[in-house]
Amino acid sequence: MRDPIGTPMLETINVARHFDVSRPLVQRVLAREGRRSLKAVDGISFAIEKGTTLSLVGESGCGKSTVARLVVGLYGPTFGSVIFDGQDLSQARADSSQRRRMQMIFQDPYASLNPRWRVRDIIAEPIRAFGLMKDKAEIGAKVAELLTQVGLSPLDGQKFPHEFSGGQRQRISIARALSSNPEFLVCDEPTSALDVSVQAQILNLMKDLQQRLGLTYLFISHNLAVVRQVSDRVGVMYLGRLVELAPAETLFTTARHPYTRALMEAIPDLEMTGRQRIPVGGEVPSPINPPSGCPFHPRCPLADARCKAERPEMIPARGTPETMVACHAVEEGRDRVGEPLVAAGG
Amino acid sequence: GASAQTVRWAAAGDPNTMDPHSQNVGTVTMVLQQIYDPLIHRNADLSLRPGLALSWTQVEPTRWRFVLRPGVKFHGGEAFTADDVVFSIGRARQPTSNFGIYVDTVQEAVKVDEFTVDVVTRIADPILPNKFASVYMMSKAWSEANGATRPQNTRAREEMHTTRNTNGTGAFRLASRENDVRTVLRRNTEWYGWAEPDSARANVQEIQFRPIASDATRIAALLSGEVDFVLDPPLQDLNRLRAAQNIRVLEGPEVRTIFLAFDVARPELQYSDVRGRNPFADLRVRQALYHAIDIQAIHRTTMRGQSVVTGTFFPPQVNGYSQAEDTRLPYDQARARALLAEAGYPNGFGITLDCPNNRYINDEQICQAVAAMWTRVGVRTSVKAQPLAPFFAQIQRQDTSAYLLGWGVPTLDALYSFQSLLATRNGAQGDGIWNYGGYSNPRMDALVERMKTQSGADRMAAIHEALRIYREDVPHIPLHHQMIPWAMRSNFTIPHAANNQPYFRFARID
Amino acid sequence: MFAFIISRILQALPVMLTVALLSFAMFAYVGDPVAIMLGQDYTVAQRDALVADLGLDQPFFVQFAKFVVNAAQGEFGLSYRLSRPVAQLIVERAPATLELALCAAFLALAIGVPMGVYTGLYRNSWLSRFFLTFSLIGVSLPTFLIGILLILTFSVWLGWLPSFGRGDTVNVGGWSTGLLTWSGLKALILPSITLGLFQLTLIMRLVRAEMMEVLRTDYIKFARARGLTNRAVHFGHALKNTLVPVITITGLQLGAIIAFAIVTETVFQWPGMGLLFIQSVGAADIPVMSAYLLLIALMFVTINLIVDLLYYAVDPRLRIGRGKGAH
Amino acid sequence: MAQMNAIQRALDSDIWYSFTRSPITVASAIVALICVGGAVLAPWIAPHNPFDLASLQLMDAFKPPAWEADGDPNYLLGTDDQGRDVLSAIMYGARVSLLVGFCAVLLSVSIGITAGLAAGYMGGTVDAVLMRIADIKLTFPTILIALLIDGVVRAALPREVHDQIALYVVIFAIGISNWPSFARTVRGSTLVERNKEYVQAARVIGLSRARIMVTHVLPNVLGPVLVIATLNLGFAVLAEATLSFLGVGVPPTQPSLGTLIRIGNDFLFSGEWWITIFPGIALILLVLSVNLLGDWLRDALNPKLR
Amino acid sequence: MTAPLLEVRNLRVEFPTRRGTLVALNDVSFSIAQGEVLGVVGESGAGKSMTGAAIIGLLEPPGRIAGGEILLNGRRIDNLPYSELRKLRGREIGAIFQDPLTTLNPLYTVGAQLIETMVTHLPLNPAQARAKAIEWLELVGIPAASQRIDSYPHEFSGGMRQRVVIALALCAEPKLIVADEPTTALDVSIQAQVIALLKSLAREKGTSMMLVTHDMGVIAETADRVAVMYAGRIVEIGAVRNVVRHASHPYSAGLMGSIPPVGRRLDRMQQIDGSMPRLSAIPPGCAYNPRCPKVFDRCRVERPELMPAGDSLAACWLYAEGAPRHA
Ligand SMILES: Nc1ncnc2c1ncn2[C@@H]1O[C@H](COP(=O)(O)OP(=O)(O)OP(=O)(O)O)[C@@H](O)[C@H]1O
Ligand SMILES: Nc1ncnc2c1ncn2[C@@H]1O[C@H](COP(=O)(O)OP(=O)(O)OP(=O)(O)O)[C@@H](O)[C@H]1O
Ligand SMILES: [Mg+2]
Ligand SMILES: [Mg+2]
Repeated sequence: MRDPIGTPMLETINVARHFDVSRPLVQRVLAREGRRSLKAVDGISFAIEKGTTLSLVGESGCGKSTVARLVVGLYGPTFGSVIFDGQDLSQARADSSQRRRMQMIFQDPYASLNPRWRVRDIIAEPIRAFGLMKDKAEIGAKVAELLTQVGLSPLDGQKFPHEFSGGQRQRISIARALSSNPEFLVCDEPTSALDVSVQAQILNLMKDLQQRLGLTYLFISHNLAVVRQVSDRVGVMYLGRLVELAPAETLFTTARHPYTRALMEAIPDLEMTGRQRIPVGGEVPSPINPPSGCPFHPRCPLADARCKAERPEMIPARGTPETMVACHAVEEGRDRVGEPLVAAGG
Repeated sequence: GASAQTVRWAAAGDPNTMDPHSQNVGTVTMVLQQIYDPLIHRNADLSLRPGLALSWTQVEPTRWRFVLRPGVKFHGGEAFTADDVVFSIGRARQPTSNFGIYVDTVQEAVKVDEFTVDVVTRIADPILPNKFASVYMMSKAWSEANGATRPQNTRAREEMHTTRNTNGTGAFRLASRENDVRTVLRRNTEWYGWAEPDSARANVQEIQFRPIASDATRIAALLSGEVDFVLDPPLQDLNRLRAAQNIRVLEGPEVRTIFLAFDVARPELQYSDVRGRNPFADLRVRQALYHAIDIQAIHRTTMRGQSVVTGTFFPPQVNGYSQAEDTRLPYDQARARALLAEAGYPNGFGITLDCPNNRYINDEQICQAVAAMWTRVGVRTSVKAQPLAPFFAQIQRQDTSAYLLGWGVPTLDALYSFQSLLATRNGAQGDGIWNYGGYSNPRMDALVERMKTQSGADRMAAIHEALRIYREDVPHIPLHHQMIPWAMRSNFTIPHAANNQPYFRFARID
Repeated sequence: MFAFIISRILQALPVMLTVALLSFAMFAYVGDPVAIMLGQDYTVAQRDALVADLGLDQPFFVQFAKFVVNAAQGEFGLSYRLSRPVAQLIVERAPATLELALCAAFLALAIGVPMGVYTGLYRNSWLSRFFLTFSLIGVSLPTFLIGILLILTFSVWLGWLPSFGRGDTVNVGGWSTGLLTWSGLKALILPSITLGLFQLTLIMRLVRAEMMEVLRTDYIKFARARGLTNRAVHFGHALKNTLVPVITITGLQLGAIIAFAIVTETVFQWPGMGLLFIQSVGAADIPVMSAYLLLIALMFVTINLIVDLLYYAVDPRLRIGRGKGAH
Repeated sequence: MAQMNAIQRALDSDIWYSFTRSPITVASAIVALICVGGAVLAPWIAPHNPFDLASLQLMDAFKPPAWEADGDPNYLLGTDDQGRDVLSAIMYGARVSLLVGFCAVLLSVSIGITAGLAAGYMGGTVDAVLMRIADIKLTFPTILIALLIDGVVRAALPREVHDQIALYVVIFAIGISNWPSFARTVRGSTLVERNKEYVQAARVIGLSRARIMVTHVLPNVLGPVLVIATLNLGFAVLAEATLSFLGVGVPPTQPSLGTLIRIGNDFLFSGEWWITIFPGIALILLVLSVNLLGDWLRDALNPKLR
Repeated sequence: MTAPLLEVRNLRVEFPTRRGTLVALNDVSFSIAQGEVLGVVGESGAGKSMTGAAIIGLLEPPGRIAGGEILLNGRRIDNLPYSELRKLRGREIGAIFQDPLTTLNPLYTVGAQLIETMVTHLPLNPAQARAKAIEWLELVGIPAASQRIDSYPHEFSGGMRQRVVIALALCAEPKLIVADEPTTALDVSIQAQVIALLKSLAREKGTSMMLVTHDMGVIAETADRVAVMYAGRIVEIGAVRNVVRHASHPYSAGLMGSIPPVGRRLDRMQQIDGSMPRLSAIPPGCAYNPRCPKVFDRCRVERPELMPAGDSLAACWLYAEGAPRHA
């Protein structure tokens, strides 16, 4: 069951990552318990077309970062596979000419730069690692160019990361990611630590780069407003699974999955000052003991017996076929009853 | 509590057993000789006097007769009789005994009557009484009752009753004992000797012995009044002790001689830069090294006057000593260089001197001083100093080129030294067992054989000839006899003894 | 909890076994017991007999296996030097060392922790600087010199404290303690200071560093923002959070204190295991040495376990398994 | 020109600034410089050569310092029991001590860092095994380790060679006996650092584990190492003295600072205090200044504290 | 309008550093009325947290208040001695920090922390405090509060922890709460819960609040008035509707423009070019002038004070008399 799009830059096929969180052997034996695994990502399939942006949204802990790490190869998949430009990722990672085509921007602008390195060395590191250039002057020129490209001064290369603001640091890590001329960038919540004006700068920069260099992005965020600005397609994750995958505009106008709709409700709205938001009720369940059937059913207003027992598959949604959704209620048409479909704005 | 008549006594080492025939070392006997009596006692000047035997005579060349003192009781109440003597001599001859040298000539001990014992020797042994002054008498009945009929030894792999319990006839009885902490002795009021004139004033009721291994701490304890008597004060602290109020220092020589010995046997030295020959095999080299030593400087500075410079290898207390042979080669650096050049080493050579660093008084310092002196005449010497355990292990493997050794003579007879140190190593009992330099001189061996059997003037002549050879052939470079100062609080009096044994039966505290 | 203890004990086994192997192996080199036991006079035959008696002629691993089997039963044989069962000797000596070690550790903690807190709170006060510098002087002098200087001052000059030994001891259920007599307590003072000085410095510096770290955290700021008193903030909140590393180091150091009491015990003629050990080294008394080392290893393992249990007491985060995905 | 720039930058740097701002640090730097300088230059500036046995005169032994009543102006700080000039002996002895101290600390730091990084970064079995080895090591007193190594070396090598490498044996013994404290510290910090995103960034680039550990993690875990290292320097110097007493290590004719103190210790009660006090002061100054420098450097290298 | 609860006048906060003194806050004045919520927004590093810290007296050294005054209920509190100030904290002014994970002491149960705070400030004995603590936990919406009170912080999820923090800040019933980014660390759904909670509590108890956040949505929902900060100054302050919809100051306008709209997709988001000057290099005149699209000569030389601009106050020469073009 593939995502119906053109030439994918990246494709994941039923990829999963489980973490072994069981206690050490001796204790386990003594306490007579089995292994325990945390299914951080449990079978996810999506594809990203060249030159486009796919966003993943979802609550904290639903597995977004784990997907990002699977995609760049920081974690190996427990099962399933990741295909990068037609090649299996494990092979691509082994090949440095492929490896350089994929880079990542991290969430925390403070932790993602080595505090003891000068900025110019941080940026030049991929160049050196991939042996893209040998000549010192050449590297220096490239670093200066990159710094300028992300809106910093070439002179800033002298400095250490702690001398920069959060936004500037995030630019530095973008410059680092760009230095190996990648074609695919994974951005794991690149702006969540930043204020709106800096966030706007970063997002614009990313868009510019996409336009100029034709970059492909996997963008991760829990901020739906931001996601709307950057994405072509959006995937909604819940407890290690995709529950909805749709073109951005469709999603924001016609969210289908009850969880997506709840998320939309929770977006703070500038225009409606004083309005009471409706939070998603209930607590996030533990990924170690996920609920049976549809993992969202304990919090879902539409849940019925089938939802408790049977796990829904991702299928084109009735009514909006460009949307893939994993929900029995949508499949059965129970979701339209009594609820406005248009989530926000419009 | 420290009553007026309690002596608190400290020394570096603790006796490691209470068995009187097991360990022949000073730290053991210094305590045990208070508890056990031999047949023959020594006076403070080491001369012999009646102990458990009232008299002894060599009735035949190979038979000595001992007449025992009647009416003596062991601390446990058993009466002392000839049976105990026969038993004790037999016990000292057991293989597990460390006191074999004192009974090596004994063939058997025979009970003549209840208070007379004959000792039959294999060969005529003129110095048997000297040896018997170190053989302690035990109760046969008690030993048998406690399964201690042979001396306790580590080889036995078991603990014996005698390791921690005593039953002697001596002036003091063991009251309590904790290894390395405290050993308490109490006066045996029934002891027969208290009436004798030199013990009449003795009044020690209790002896608290505390081992203190660290020199500085031992002295501190004396200075702070925590102990009354220190057997082995470090030399460098004597001046301070002498200057302190209430503290007295007794000085006296010990029967122990410090000397340097060489590997003279190997064709090539192990630890030297000389290739293909052994310089120490050449008499001139040994003489040169002898000449190079400024013994007066060592005496004055390193030993702080607490040594008796010597040219031979046992002191006057030892039977066979000869003043005439006790002369040194003079300190003469020029002569030393000349001799070295003559021997073919105009530029000297390099050697390593092995040295213990916690066995003899200032041993390491002496080695360093000697090394400096030798280096000055061209024999570049490096010192390798180690604690006694590894040091002895090493030299006993003959894994050495030159070493420093100190030699005591418990029998106070010259044979003991000649046999152990200078006889050729031939595997026979006792011959050359401490001759790690491999010195071998047929004439010397012949003389040693004569010493073993002859007596009277012949024997003396043999000893004197051997001493002359020692002086001329320079198998060792003798340095000095050790002095053993004792320090005590001034209200305590005890006669100094050259065997480093405090005789509390002569001691008095005011 | 039980499971935890069991698992720690299982982990400790290989450690103990390796220590046994190493301690056993090293004694092949520290000296020749035969030479020492024989004394001045012996024949070659006597020597060989002794070697055979001691089992020193058997293959290494046979000797080792015997050693381990015996050791597991608390059977270390007879001391070569004292001809007494090693286990008995150790039992006699252990109380002295343990009391000294605990006292030194207590001293190091009782002084080191407050000093560390103070220097952490008032980083730049001259008193802090003084503490920091002065404690360094303490660690840059050899233990034996410190011991002697203390004796010189307090025993010889002032005559206040004894210069050696344990004073009077009382036997309480097989444990001879010096803590219950006046002279025993007095005798404990100088050795504990000597032994504890290095640890004191270490703990002080450690607490200081941790305090400085903890004081920067948000929860301290928040505690202040809640208007808690200084005392509550510094001792209730800050200090308690420094405890985990302090416990670790103190635990490790307690092992070290016991292991390194050797010098202190020698200087003060303290009748503990260290003194026994150093005298055994001098006499190449292998059974005592190996038993001592094994005991130290055992002590270490025990301390590690206690440290881990203390963690549990101090830090609730460790009480549950790693299961809960902390984010 | 470039040099000028470098110097200017160095003088302008925060480290230099924090250095000049702290009088204690400047003082300790000067003291450390004097100690190290005195030691390194000893053969040229020391008034005597105490290691040259031929120049020693026993007659000169126990001379008090020059300012005392029977002092000899030739021997500023007096002489010891062998007639060695105490001042020169301190300078020469410091050479030995510093060599042993620095090399031993360097060795334990290298082993400790390697083990700590590996254990912390790789985790799992590597971690468990390395930390157990550290546990085992911790149960052995340094002295015994040294005896063991010495025994092995002695058994394996002919004695001449052994004598020549005695010093290295000591360095090795002290060095390997101290590594666990470094390993533990480094491991602890590594566990924290390896989860930071800059390490993951490096992994995304595809750098090898070794390279990440060395270039990324290492610089960030060095701070505490520095402090323990400086504390350990004193410890190593003292351990050397104990070992030379046990016959492992440098011969007594070439006494180190620690050996001088140990020898002098015997003369504390007899009034010849200078034999131990002056080397003691030298050692205190050395250890103290190095430690204070270590403290300062740790703070100065931490950008958060600037 | 009644007399304000909090009044800040010309507050100036400085950091003495090696290269001269940094002025982190310069001439900041505002007031908060009883029951009012003042939102504070602005670029990272603008001084928002600093303002909050100055009010509760928790500036991190070497930062210090170098000028101006802070009045609470008409009483000056910026120059109070430490012990006095401490009594105010928690009791009069509560604080909530950004990260719920790090603001709770991990070693104490949430109950202990609540009780400690209440016992410090209110005349309650521990048993009463415990009962109240349970009440508070219920109030902030912790289910089964009487059981959860003995849980440790790590046993709560992020959202619950932040509620505990809120309970802690409120439990001594302060009149003013300084909330520094209380929801930044939370994800959207929980963020909504927390904001709703804060709002309702403030309304019920009549508590005033200073709410620092990056999230304009939160401000819009929660605040009555909003202050916009830039480079250590307040550049605009006014009612939320006015500032959000029709910001007067060009920076505020730029900031509001940068908010990504949820309702539609922009080709390119509006952004302010350049970045805020570092504190050590604040340009003369208006600090915003290098980035300002409407800059004119006066902006480069003279520093504007807050002046009326529409319904708000703005520090911008555009609103002074004689400005070239009116906004
Ligand atoms: N290395 C790991 N070992 C064990 N569990 C892990 C590991 N990494 C992540 N997890 C768990 O996997 C789940 C998903 O984590 P992930 O970091 O992917 O979430 P996320 O969606 O990125 O959340 P956030 O928005 O907070 O960053 C979480 O429950 C987390 O605790
Ligand atoms: N210790 C310090 N030394 C020097 N400057 C400091 C120090 N602490 C903070 N500053 C500066 O003070 C200014 C105000 O910081 P503050 O934390 O108030 O910013 P903020 O507006 O809260 O930013 P954010 O949104 O990132 O939290 C910043 O520019 C910061 O760089
Ligand atoms: Mg994440
Ligand atoms: Mg802030």
